[in-house]
Amino acid sequence: MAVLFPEETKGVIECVLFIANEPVSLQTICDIAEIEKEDALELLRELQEEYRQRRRGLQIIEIAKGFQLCTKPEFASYIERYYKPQTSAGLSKAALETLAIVAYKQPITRGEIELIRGVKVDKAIATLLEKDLIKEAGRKDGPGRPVLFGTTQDFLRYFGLKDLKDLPDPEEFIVQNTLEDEELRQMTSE
Amino acid sequence: MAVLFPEETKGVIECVLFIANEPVSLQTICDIAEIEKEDALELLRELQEEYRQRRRGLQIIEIAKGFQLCTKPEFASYIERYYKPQTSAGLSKAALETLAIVAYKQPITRGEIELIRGVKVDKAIATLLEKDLIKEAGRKDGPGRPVLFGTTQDFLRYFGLKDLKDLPDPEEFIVQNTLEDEELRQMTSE
Amino acid sequence: MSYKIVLPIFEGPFDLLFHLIDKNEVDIYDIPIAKITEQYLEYIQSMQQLDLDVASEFLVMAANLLSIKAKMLLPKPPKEENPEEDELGLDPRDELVERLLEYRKFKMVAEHLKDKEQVQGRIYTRPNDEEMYMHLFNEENPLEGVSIFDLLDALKDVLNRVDEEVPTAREIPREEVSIRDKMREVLRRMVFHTNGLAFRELFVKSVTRVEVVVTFLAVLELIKLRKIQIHQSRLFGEIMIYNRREEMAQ
Repeated sequence: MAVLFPEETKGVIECVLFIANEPVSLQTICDIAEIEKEDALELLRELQEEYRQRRRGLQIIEIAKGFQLCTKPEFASYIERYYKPQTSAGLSKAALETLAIVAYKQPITRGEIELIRGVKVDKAIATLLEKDLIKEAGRKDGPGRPVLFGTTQDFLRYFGLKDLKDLPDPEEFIVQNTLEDEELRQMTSE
Repeated sequence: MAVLFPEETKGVIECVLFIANEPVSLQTICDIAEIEKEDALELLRELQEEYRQRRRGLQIIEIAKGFQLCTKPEFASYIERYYKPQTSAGLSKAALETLAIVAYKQPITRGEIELIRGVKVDKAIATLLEKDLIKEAGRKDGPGRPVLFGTTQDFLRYFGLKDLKDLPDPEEFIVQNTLEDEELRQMTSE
Repeated sequence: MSYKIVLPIFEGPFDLLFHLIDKNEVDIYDIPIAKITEQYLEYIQSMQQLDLDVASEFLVMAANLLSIKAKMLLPKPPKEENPEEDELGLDPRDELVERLLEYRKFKMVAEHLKDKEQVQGRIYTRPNDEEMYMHLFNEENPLEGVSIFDLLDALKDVLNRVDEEVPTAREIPREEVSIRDKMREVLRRMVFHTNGLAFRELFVKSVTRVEVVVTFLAVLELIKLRKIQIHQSRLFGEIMIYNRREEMAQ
């Protein structure tokens, strides 16, 4: 360790990580604290360990582009409470069901959805289109070349899904769910 | 202490202070962490003390009727290497004097301020209004119904004050200053 | 003018008077009015010589000083029984002193504020991207409060209705893994993962698709029974399972 004042330098590093709204590269830290890379890395590791032992809400993570001071994931809901006013948009049951069908059966036409739901879905489709949850995804070959619908990027984002393969498998879910309904009822009534 | 999980709750408080863009009121902390005011205050004091003992770059200050996580002043030069804030020269003497009068005598009219300062204050008032350090606070009854001025939340923040009571008592202040002056005079004449 | 004179700038007549009182090291309660008035007028004169705008307030004060000076020269009225009241009550400087003292209070507070301003100017707060948080939590999220499980439920409802309409005979083998067992297993695993367990991890061991589904249902049930909670720190991030707060520190 060639750093003269390691304790103070850790303070400097902490300040820089705090003030930055993005990962800070090792090089930047070296430039600001005027230290060598290996020393910077050692101090960063120590600081990281300090944070780990403090067991508070913050942590120092190392990601591709550098180091970042950030909150721990388990506190996310509190941050949400701070930033989110109490509002609820919500979807109607009809829209939600339609969305579920589109999600699993896409690309799918309006007619096919109606066949499954057994009712008209014009309004639900309009709502979902308007809220950018589904989009037109080409046209089906065949008579009238009906529009095909698929889910959007926003849909994935709202559910925090990487891609559509992340959706739980509905087949198994459905079979099993019917089977276990009875048992569930017993458990919750216990 | 009626908080069941003080350690985790301190983590929650730390997170909120970290992600907030302004001082966080005690009430907000209570709402988010779902705790009582006195408990929140106790945990905040403990957290503040923890930060003091860590001797790193950050501190929790009480400012503008809230709490804020911020850097320590002695690290300013390092931070400015990374993050160049808009340089502000600070307030003029005229603006500071006018602000001092408004702070103690609010709500006060322009005329009353001029009486104390012995000069016109139009320019100072305009500057202070523009910087959101003072605001119009109603109108005074009487001829012409002149505008009354008061200080803002930003005023407290700008000067790092908890609340208006944090301002020194000018009477005591003067006695102390006069004493210091006297001592100084004696010292320099020795 | 070929030479440059640095003339101190005063905020007003009071400021100038204080400067003179300080310079002469005199007692504010006993201002030598003749001397101070003389210096005050000299200053105003030099301002005028430099073609500086002399604000009317300075001139008003000059007149005021001269008037006090004149009054001081008048013979004092005969002393009455209470000499103290005499001295304090009838001194022509009284009003000026009072105003000076009042002004001095704020002049000092202003200096105090200047110090505070300098300290505060060296303290930095985190420039949090409020917009980013707002966007994350607060954007028009039409799926507000809707979880992926609700989506599945919705699908189930539809398909159940379809099933009712088109009954199909299907033999369902008795399952050897019950939800209850799975729930216990999940809770047991949580004991060893106090810092959270990745949702995905729960399925690593599952051998059959049925087991996957049972595990999934067990998680749902545990959430419903408030035994565990689920967090996702960022979009597309890992879904983490935690013991509920109530259980955490036990």
